[in-house]
Amino acid sequence: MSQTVSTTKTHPKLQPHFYSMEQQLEASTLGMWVFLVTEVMFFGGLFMAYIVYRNMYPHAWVEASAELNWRLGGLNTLVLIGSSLTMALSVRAAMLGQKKGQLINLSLTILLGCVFLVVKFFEYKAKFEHHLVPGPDFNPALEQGMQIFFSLYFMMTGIHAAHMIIGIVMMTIILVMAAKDSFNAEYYTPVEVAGLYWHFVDIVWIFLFPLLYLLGRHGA
Amino acid sequence: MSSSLPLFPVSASTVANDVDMLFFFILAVSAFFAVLVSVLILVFTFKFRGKNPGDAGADIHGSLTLELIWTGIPFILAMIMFVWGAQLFFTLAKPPADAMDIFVVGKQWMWKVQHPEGVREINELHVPINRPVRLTLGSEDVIHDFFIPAFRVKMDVVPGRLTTMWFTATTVGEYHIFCGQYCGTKHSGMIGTVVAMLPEDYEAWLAGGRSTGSAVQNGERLFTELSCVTCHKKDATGRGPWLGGVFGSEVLLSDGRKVMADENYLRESIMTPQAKIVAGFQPIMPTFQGLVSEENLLQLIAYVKTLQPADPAPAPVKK
Amino acid sequence: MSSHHVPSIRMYVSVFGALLILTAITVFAAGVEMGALNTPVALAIAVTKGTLVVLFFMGVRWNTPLTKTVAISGFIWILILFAMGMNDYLTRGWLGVAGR
Amino acid sequence: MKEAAVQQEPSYLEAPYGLASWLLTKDHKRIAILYLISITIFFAIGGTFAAMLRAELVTPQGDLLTADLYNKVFTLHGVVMIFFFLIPSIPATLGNFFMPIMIGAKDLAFPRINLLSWYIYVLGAALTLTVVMLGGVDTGWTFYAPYSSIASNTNVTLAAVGVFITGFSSILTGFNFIVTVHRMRAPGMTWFRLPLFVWANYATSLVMILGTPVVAITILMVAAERALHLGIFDPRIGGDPVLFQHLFWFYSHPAVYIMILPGMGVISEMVANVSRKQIFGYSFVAFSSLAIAVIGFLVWGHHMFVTGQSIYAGLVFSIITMLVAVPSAVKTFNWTATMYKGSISWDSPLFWVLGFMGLFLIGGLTGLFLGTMGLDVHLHDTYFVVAHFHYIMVGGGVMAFLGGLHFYWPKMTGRMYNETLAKIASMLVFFGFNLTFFPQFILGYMGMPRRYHGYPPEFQVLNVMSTGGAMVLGVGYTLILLYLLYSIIKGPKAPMNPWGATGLEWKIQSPPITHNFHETPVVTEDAYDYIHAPAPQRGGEE
Repeated sequence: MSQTVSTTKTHPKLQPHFYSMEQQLEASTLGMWVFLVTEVMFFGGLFMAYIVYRNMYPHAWVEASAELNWRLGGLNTLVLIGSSLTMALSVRAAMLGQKKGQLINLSLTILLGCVFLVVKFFEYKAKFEHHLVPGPDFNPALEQGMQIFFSLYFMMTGIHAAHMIIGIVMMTIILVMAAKDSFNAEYYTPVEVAGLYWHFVDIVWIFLFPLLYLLGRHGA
Repeated sequence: MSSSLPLFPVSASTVANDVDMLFFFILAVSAFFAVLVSVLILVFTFKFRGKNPGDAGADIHGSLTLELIWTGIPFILAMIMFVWGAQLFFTLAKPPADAMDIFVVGKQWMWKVQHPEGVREINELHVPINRPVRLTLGSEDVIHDFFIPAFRVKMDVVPGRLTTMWFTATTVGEYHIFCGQYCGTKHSGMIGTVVAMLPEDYEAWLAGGRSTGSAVQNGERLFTELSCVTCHKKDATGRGPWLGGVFGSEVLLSDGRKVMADENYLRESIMTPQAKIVAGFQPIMPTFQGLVSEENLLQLIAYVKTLQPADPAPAPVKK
Repeated sequence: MSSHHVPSIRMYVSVFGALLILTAITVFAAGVEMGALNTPVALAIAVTKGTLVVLFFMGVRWNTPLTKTVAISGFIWILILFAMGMNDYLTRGWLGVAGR
Repeated sequence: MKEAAVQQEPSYLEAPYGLASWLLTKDHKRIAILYLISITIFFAIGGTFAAMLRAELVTPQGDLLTADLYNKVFTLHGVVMIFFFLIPSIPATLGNFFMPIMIGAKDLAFPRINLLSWYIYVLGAALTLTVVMLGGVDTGWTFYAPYSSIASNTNVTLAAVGVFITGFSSILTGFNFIVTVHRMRAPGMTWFRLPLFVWANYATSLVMILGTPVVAITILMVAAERALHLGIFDPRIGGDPVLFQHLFWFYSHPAVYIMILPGMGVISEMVANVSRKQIFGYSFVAFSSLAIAVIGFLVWGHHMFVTGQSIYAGLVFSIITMLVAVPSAVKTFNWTATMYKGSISWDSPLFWVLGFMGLFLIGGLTGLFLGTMGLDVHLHDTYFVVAHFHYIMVGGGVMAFLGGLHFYWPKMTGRMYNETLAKIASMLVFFGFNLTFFPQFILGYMGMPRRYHGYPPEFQVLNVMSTGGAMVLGVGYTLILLYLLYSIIKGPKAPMNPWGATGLEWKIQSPPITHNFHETPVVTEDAYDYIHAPAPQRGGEE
């Protein structure tokens, strides 16, 4: 531990139980990372189910994956990677205290997040139309195991989309805060922490895309 | 049990005594450590009672030697228990080859038993003593568990697959069957009785029972009724592989994997035919999910097990 | 302090470019029949992409060793779940007794 | 004297007053008190359910409750006791209160999130109580699929959501603790000067953040199967119910360590104090906590030896299970050795320590029977298992919680309770507990399965003994509640350091001020320096 007891000047954003701004930022970043580990484990349960059933029904999974629109999935991948770039740039702008850069990049991030959700909406809609939603309405002619694929597909992408919505709400709050000059080069913890969350949600999609959408492109 | 307060279960199977031996070994080890630690802390409590409230104890920080000793000894003892327990578990898991087959299907909240000769019973299981009995267990709804305390055996009955357990009863008598895995309202009513009989009594009992055809006969009938025969032909002209000799062999699949054809493989091939495609065949078989009950399934498997390979040379699917 | 490191825009854009290229590769690779290799290749690309995001966009590269440890531990723990779980599924049937 | 001046400051209890100041507090100590009140309520509810179960089991026929009601009662007993009492018990109360003080911090790293965790807990609790009102849930606390997902027609979805939400309160507590230990230690408070209670809570927090999310998603999948017709564990569409068990026990086995590790931490503090001696083998005790937390993640399959799991997976799980027994044994031996050549104080904390050691010893040793594969076949899902985990979680966990509560009560409330009553209560709990649960070991080996509403008559005598013990246990717990409540109103004022203990928490006034310390403490000594410890202060009475 390298903290010093004496704080020369107290920043208005320094909470009373911290010694210094640096300790506060470090604690918040570490906190976010620990939280992300939790999130990894949260998705981990789903990926475990994915591995088990893919191993159990290899053929049905290829068939089921071919029903997904990989072009839309790919488009969403590009959208999310782009939003990660703008997110990273807005954190950078915050570090340097550049208000304009922050506002532009945050707005772009939110916009791209919304684009992702809209694409997702059309994908889901198509599944309902094609009787690929598990339950009584599921196409009974399909092979055993495909229903599990779609159950997991909706579970995984649904929870991912829920994370996206939370992220968009968070970014909107940050955007308002940034517009009100809440951040400067000494205090930008919320931007940094929210950014970590956003990138994590991006990473989850980076894994979901090949594992769900691309199986059907070969071997079918 | 004549005593009004029994403290130990009766032992009525070949493995029961082995299980009890292991139990007593661990009990002895546990009792030793429990007594050792309890006596030590009580002795210390009295012997080292502080004279004045503020007195400090001796300035001892630890001892590496002691730490190593009391890490090492429990470790060794734990490993002995592990090895012993694992060996016993293998014995309990693997039925002898000459065991007789009985099918058990669990459903909320009863046990349906089917003897190889076709006699059926509910919540009762008649078995001959001194002969290994292998139970193949299936479930129609949720997870149950077939538990015979007097034989020290139990196995979960899992829907969607088959499980196996075995025992050899040694003493004539009647023993409890319990459902061990919570399965709903009448879980505690899902109990029954094992009746262990002398072999001649068992034969007499079988003869007196009302048979609806043996499991194999029923399986053969189903094999025809469900049109399995139209594709699974002996002369290799069918669209499906001939099933003779498949059971117990290693099957080569179309994706290059090899799997052991046990009861679960046969079950899966009927219920989820597309999951594992035998090399050289097309994935065209329809599923029989919902068309065959667990009992019918067990009969079909019993029949498939009796089928002989097409020719003396090993069939292409057999390794 | 090290986490105050401010990377250049250029670096961010090049990481972005690398991610785009890797996405294209993964789509292309999925179209090529490689048998059992398709999934490992897809996963390797995904892991590379994830690592790029973690290292550069999330700034772990300039962060404290503790943060690095935390980031890696999440990955290790998920592998524990997979390894110990698949330990069951992949060894089922070895004994040749149903359900054991 | 400086201390006299210190006593002038209003304590965290007094400044400021008012219900709103409590419900919106960011003070870790007040949040700990909020948690303490909530878990006490849930302990009472869970205890009532337990009493109903034991009353039902007096007769073999099952004539007091209907089978359906019995199943709901044992389910709710498990859900309430595990998710709403045991898991938050020590970490969220004693841990929340003392961990920051022990490391010399003014608060946890994220005070608002700490409060949020309590509100999430309350929300989850409210949902669960709603389930009780709506007619209960009957799946057992384990929520095993496919019974929970396709067969049960009770309020499983709502209960699952309740547990899911409560999981987040636990995650938030764990993550707050981890950051706090890493980032908030006072100058000079190195890792190896940390009190063992902090080590234990740190290890617990690791389990909380790594395990809880997995059970959360698993429970959510069950809820989704029921509510949205998704099918992940459903055997009718090819799902594997055993997968549920893997995912469930990945958390729920380590969860046992969430319940016992903090208890071990409390006992480490108390053993050193009652012996007035440095803890024997500090680093071994500290690292055994971490070892238990980490290895504890690799053993979950020992709950599944007979559930259709592959025998080879069982082998791996069994051997690691045997390994995890070793650090627990190491701790026990170290506590015993700590007492050697001590200066044992026969105040009430000693009684809790002895009680804990006795019960935990039996609980831990009986775990060996269950970790041994060949023997577990017979014992799995019998009363032997019930007795074993009650010895660990109630014998160990609750005894340590009560011990810790008595040990720290003067510091938390500023009041002393009646020592004699405390000694009597500890013995009532100890003997009542043994009478309740020891017969269940015998019942288990005889083959009585758990969750049985009725049973064959030969098991009756032991069941009646068990119910008798439960009554003694109930009297013991009620007694504790009464004299502790009485002490708040009429108890003598507590001195700063009634047990003459070491540690930063005993160097501040009782009860502490809102920011704990007037000045940031600088730590210069190791933990448990009893050679230089002050004598117990007994002159607190007024």
